[in-house]
Amino acid sequence: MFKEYSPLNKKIFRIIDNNGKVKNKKWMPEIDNKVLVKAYKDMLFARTADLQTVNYQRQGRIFTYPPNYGQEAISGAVAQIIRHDDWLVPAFREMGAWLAKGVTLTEVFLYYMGNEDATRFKNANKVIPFSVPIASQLLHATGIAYEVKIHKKKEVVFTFVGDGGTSEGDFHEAVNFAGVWKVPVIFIVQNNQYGISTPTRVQTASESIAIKSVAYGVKGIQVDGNDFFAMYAAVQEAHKLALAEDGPILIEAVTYRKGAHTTSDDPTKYRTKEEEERWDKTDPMTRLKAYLTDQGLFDFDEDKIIAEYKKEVDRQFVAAENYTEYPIEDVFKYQYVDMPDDLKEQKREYEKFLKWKESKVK
Amino acid sequence: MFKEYSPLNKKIFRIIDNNGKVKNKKWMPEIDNKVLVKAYKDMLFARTADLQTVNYQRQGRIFTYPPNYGQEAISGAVAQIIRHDDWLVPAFREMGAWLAKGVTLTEVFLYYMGNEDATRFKNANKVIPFSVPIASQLLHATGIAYEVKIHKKKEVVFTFVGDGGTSEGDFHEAVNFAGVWKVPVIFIVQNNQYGISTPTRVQTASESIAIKSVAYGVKGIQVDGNDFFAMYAAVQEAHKLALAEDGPILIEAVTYRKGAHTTSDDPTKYRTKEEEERWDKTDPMTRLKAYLTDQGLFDFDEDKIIAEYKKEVDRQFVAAENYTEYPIEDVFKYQYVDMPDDLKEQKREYEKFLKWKESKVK
Amino acid sequence: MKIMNLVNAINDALDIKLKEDKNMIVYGQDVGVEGGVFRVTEGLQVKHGKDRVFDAPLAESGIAGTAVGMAIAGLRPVIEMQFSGFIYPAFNQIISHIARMHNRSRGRYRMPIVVRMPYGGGINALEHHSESFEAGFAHIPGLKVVIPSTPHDAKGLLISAIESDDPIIFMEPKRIYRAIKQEVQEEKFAIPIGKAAVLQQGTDVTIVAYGAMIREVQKAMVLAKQAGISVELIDLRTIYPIDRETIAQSVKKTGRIITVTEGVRSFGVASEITQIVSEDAFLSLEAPPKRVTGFDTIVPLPRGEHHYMQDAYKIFYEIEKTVNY
Amino acid sequence: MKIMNLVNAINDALDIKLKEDKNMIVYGQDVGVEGGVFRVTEGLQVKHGKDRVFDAPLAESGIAGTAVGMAIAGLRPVIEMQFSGFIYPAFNQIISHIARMHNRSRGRYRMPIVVRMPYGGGINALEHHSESFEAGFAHIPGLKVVIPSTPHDAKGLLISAIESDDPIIFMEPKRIYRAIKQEVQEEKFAIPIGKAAVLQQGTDVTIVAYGAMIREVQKAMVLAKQAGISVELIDLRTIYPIDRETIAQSVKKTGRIITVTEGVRSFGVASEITQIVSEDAFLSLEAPPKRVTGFDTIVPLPRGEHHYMQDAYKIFYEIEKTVNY
Ligand SMILES: Cc1ncc(C[n+]2csc(CCOP(=O)(O)OP(=O)(O)O)c2C)c(N)n1
Ligand SMILES: Cc1ncc(C[n+]2csc(CCOP(=O)(O)OP(=O)(O)O)c2C)c(N)n1
Ligand SMILES: [Mg+2]
Ligand SMILES: [Mg+2]
Repeated sequence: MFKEYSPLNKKIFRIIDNNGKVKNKKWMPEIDNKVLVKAYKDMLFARTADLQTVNYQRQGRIFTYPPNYGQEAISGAVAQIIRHDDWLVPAFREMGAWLAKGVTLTEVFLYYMGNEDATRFKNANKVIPFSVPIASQLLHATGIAYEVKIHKKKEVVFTFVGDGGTSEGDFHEAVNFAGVWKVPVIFIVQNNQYGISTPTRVQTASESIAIKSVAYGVKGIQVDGNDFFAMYAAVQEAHKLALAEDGPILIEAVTYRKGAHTTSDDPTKYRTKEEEERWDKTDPMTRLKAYLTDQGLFDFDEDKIIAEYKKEVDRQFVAAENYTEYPIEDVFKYQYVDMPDDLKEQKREYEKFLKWKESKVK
Repeated sequence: MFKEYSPLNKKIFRIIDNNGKVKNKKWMPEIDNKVLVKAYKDMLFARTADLQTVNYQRQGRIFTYPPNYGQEAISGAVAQIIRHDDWLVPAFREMGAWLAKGVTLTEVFLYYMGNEDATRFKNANKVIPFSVPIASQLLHATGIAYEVKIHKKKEVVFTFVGDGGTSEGDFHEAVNFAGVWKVPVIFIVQNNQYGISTPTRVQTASESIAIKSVAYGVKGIQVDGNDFFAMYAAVQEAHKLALAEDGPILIEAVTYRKGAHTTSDDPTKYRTKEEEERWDKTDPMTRLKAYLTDQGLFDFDEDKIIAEYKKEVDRQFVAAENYTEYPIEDVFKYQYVDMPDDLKEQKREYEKFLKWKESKVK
Repeated sequence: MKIMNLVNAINDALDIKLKEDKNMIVYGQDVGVEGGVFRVTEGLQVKHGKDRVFDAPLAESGIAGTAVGMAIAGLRPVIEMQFSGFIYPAFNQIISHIARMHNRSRGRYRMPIVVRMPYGGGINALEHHSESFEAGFAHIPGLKVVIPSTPHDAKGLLISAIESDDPIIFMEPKRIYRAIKQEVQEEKFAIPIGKAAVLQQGTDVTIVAYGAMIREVQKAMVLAKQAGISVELIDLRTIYPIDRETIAQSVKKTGRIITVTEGVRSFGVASEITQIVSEDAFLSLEAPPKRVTGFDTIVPLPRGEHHYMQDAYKIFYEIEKTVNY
Repeated sequence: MKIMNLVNAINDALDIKLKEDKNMIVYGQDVGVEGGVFRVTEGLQVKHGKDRVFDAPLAESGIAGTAVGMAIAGLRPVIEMQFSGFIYPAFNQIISHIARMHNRSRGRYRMPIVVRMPYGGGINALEHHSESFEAGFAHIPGLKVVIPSTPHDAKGLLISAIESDDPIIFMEPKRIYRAIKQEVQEEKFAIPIGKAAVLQQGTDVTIVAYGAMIREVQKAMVLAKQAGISVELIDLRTIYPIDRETIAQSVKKTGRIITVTEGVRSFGVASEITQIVSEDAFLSLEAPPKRVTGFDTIVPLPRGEHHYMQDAYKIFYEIEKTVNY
C-alpha cells in the first residue's frame, strides 16, 4: 500500500466514493460487520457529542470549543484500531480517538469548562493531555516511541496534528527524530484545509503534506480522510508496520472542517458557501451510511439512537457541571512534586487574605 | 538541470571526476579561461588563509576557529557568481563567499579575536554578520528575499547551512516560508558529513538532503560539492532561476570537512584515517588543478603565489592584531539606537569604578 | 476625537503608520483576511494590500526570523503573535537576533521590529492563553517592552514603537481590549517610550502597575479612599527601560510602594521595582516594598483563575498592610 | 575520596546514576562518541550502551520535546544543551511542557528531566557561548534551577537533580569546569535542592553569589579582610526555589547585602534577592541591598568581555560602598 500509494505517485488513497460505492476493491479492508456498525455508531456518538457541545457553548455553559464536525472518519478509524496498550498523544480535534482510549465526555466537558482535573484522564490508559501549542506534542509522541523501542514493548504511538501544524519547526523535528530513531509512531495530519482562517496553500507550497515524509525517510501516504474504509485500511497497515519495527509512518488525512475553527470563529469571513457545499458531498458519515445501507447493515433507527446518545451526552455534561468546585489547593498542588516552601507560604498568605476579605466584604 | 537531476532521481550532479576529467559534457558550464584561473586562485587564497588561520590559532593569536579546508569549491563557485547587488547571509564556514562580497580577512581575523567591530563588514555590500545559532540565519535570508520580491528588485539571496543544521526547526520554517512566498533565495547546504562529531545519518533518515526540497515544493539538487564545475553550473542555474522569479532553490553540496570542526575539536575521536583518505581523493583543489593542467591553463608558479598570499594573509592578520583596543563605549553603544538612561548610568558607574580601581591597584 | 476601545486604537495606529510609511508591513497568523483573532488588524489588508498585510504560515520562529531579514533589507515589520503564550517557539530569533543584530553589526543593521501580542489573563481562556511573561522579555538586553493600559496610550505608544529603531515587545492587555472606551485623537500622536505616567497623585503609598492591572488598582483606590488612604498611582507604560526617576520621586514622597502585576511572583517586575527603589530612595522607605502578583504557578484554567488574578481586594489588602507597617 | 574537577564530578554523578537506575538516559548533541564538547559525558556511552547514552540530531526543541515523551513513558532523561546560549530553540518545550505536564495531568505524568548545560562567560568564546539566563528560567513556574560552584557540590546537586521528580535546569559554570579541583567522595551522596550554603561567616555584609562568581567573591574577600571588613558569603546553589531563610538570617545579622551574578543586571537574580530581603528583613537593613552584575548588555566578545565580567575589584568596590553607607 505504501509503495503503490507513495506520495511521489501523487495518488490519494481512496476506497469508497461519495455515494459509498467501493471503487478500489484491491485495498478494501476486511472488517467484520459488527465492527463496521460499531464504528458507525461510535462516529455517530462522537458527532452527536460534538454538535451538542457547540450548543452548550452557545448556551454559555462552556468556554471556547473546537468542533470536530466533518472529520469523524479519521478518529473513527483510529478508534477501531488503537489498542489498550497503544499510546495516544492528542492535539485537540480528534474526539473519537479520545473516547476510544477511555477518555470520558465528562472529562472533555470539564476541560472546556476550565478545570485541569479533566486532563488527568484517570480511567484512560496511555493518553496524555490535550496539547494547545500547535505541533509541540508530536515530539512527545516520538519520545514515548523511543521508550517503547528500547524497552522492546509491543506498543504503537498515535499522534495528531493539523495542516497548519506542519509549518511549525516541531513538526519537522518530531518526524525527523522519529525517522532517525526508527520508532513506532504514527503521525496523523488532519488536513482540514484551514488553520483558523489560513488555507493550506499559505502553509506550504509542497504538493501534498504526505510528500513531506520523503524529507524524513519515513513512509507516507495521502488518504481521503472522509473515507472511513481508506482511513481504516491505512491506519491498520501503519499499525502493523509500526509493530513490525517498520515505522514511523506519516498519514495525511484529507478532510474538511465543516464547522468553525472554534466556537469563537466565524468561517464566513474567509470561505465561501460553494466551497462548503462542495465538501458537504464528501461527508464521512453520509458515505459510510450509504455503504451500510447498500450492504443491508443499516438496520437501526438512527434517530432513536441519536436521541439516546443525546441523553448520554447530557448526562455526562451535567456531571461535568456538577463537578466539585476548584479548591484553592489545586492551584498549587501539582506545580511541583516537591513543593517549594515559598510556594506553600504563598498559599497560606492567600488563605489569610481570603479570611480578611470575608470579614471586609460582608 | 533541476529536472534531470531532481533529487527524486537519486543522481548526484557531477561534471569532473577525481582526476579532473570531464565526464558530463552536457552540463559542463562555459567559463571563460580567465575566470577559471581566477576562481582557482581565489580558492587558493581562501585555502591559504584558512590554513594560516589554524596556525595562528595554534600560536594562541586568535580564539577558536572553524576551518573551511576541503570545502573550498562551494564558496569558490558562489564567489564567481554572486554579484554586488546579491545578498549573502552567512553561517560560519564559507570564507570564499565572504571574500567575494568584500569582507576582508582582517575582519575575519578580528572576529575570531573577539571584536564585534569585525562584523560591521563596512566595505562589503549586502552581507550580514556570521550567525552562530545553527540554521537561524536561514530565516533572515527568506525575510530579505521577501523584501527583494515585493520591491521587485533584481537581487538574489544566498545563504548557507551545514548538514547538521537541516535538523533544526528553523531550516524547515525558512525553506517552507520561502516556498510559500516564492522568493529569490538559494539555500546552500554544505553537507560535509558531520556536525561536530555527529555523522549525517544521525541527523536524518532521508535519502539525501536535496530531497527535502520536495517537502517545500521548491527546486532541489544534490551536487558534488568538491567539483567546482558542478557547483558553478548549479549555482549559475539557480541564480538564473531566482532572478526569473522561479526560486527558491535548495542545493545540497556534498563535501567533506577535511579539518577539525573547530580548532578545539579532535576528529580522531569520531572518524577513521581510512575515511579521511578516501575523501582526500576528492579534494576540490586537486581536481580543479588537474583540469587546469590538462587544459594548459595551469601556467603559474603555485608556490610563488602561495608565498605571496601568505604575505598578504599575514599583513591582514597583523592589521587585525593592531586593531585599536576595545573602548568601554563599545560595550554599550550599539545595544540600542536610543540608549536607555539606565544603561548610560551603568556606563558612568563603571567608569567611576575604573577610576577608583586605578587608585587602588597602583 | 473619536470613541475608541483598545482594539480600535491599535488598528488606528497601524493604519496611520501603514499609510505614512511604505516600508512598514504587518504579518502574522490570520492577520490578513480574518483581521486577527481579536480583529485588531481588521480591514488593513484591504486598505494596504496583500504584500504589506498578510497571513503567515503557522510558525512563530519563522515569523520572527523572517522579520529580522526584512528589517535588514529596510522594511519595518510589525508582527503579531496570536497569543503571548505562543511566542516561545520564536524565543531564539528574538533573543539571539532581534535583540542583537544591531549590536552584532555594530549599528549597521537596525531592528525596527514591533512584536505585538495579546497577553494576560481574565478572559476565561484555555491553557497558554493567559500568560504574562513581560519580566522575561525585560531581562533580555536589546529589547524594549511596552504595555499600554488605555486606548489613548495604546495608540500613542504603538506609534512610538513603530517609529522606534529599536525592537519593541508590545504587549496588549487582551482582558481590556474592548472593556475600556475613551475619546482618542484621530490624528497621529506619539507617547514616548520609557516614560511612566502618574495617573493619580497621592501621599501615603505609591502603587506601580500597568496594563489591565491599572483598572484593578483604581478599584482598590476606591476602597483605600474610604479608608482614608491616599494612593499615588503610576502607570509604568514601559517595562524596560523603567522610568526610575518617576518612581523614585514618588517614593521619596510617599515612603511606601507596592507593585501590582499579573505575572508570576518570583523574578518578576515587582522585584525589579523593589531593587530600583532600594537603590534610588532607600532612606525614604518607611515600609518594605511589596508586591501583589500572580503566584509562582501556572495560570490556572478558568475555574481556578480568579484565585491567581489580582483584584481590588487583594490590592487593598496589601495597601492596608503597607500603610500600617 | 578522589581529586575531581567539575567535569569529573558531573561525569561521576551521571555514571553512578546510570548504573543505579536503568530508566535514566543521557542524550544531546555530541554527548555519545565524542563525550560532549567539554568531555563531561566521556566514556558513558561505552559503559552504558548506545540506547542510553547517545547523540541527538542538531535540534534543541527536538531534544527537549522528546524528553517530555520519554519522561511520560517512564524514563528519566538527562539532556544536554551544548551551551546555554543554544537552549532557546527549546524554550517552548521547556516552558509549555517540561514545566507544565505535571500540573496539566494533575500529577499523572511527572517530568523527572534534568536539562544540563554549560553557562557563563570568561572563556574567550564566540557570541552566544557566554550567556547567564538563570533569572529567566527561575521566573518559569514548574522548574527548579540549580547551579553548583564546586566539584563536590556539582556531584551532590546533580545526584539530587537526577533523583528529583521535578524538572531541573542544571547550569554548569563552564569557566571553572577544570579550574577548581577538590577531593570528592567517590560514593553517591546528595545535596538537597533549595538549600543555600554559608561558605563563610561574617558580620559586616552578606554576599550572595553562585557558580563561577563564588571564586571572584572569595578573591574580593581577601581585599575586604585587608580593609577590616568581615564578609558573610552565601552560595545560593539553587536559584529557584531560593533559600529565603538562610539569606534573611544572615541579613538580620549583617544588615547589609550584595548579590553578585554574571547575568544581565535588570530583572536579574539580584533584584529577586533584594525583594526577598525587603520582605523578610526590612527592619534590619542598614544600607540598600546592592547588586554586582553584568550590564544591561549582550556579553561582549572576548576583547570587551572583561568590562562586563565581575571580578574581585568590582565586588570589593561595592562592598566598601555598602559598608560605608
Ligand atoms: C504555537 C501555537 N501558535 C498559535 C496557536 C493558535 N492556534 C490555535 S489553533 C490554530 C490553527 C491550527 O491549525 P491546524 O494545525 O490546521 O489545526 P486545525 O485547527 O485546523 O485542526 C492556531 C494558529 C497555537 N495554539 N499554538
Ligand atoms: C542552535 C545551536 N545549537 C548548537 C550549536 C553548537 N554547534 C556549533 S557548530 C555545530 C555543528 C554544526 O554542524 P553542521 O550544521 O553540519 O555544520 P558544520 O559545522 O559541519 O559546517 C554545533 C552543534 C550552535 N552553534 N547552535
Ligand atoms: Mg487545519
Ligand atoms: Mg556539517
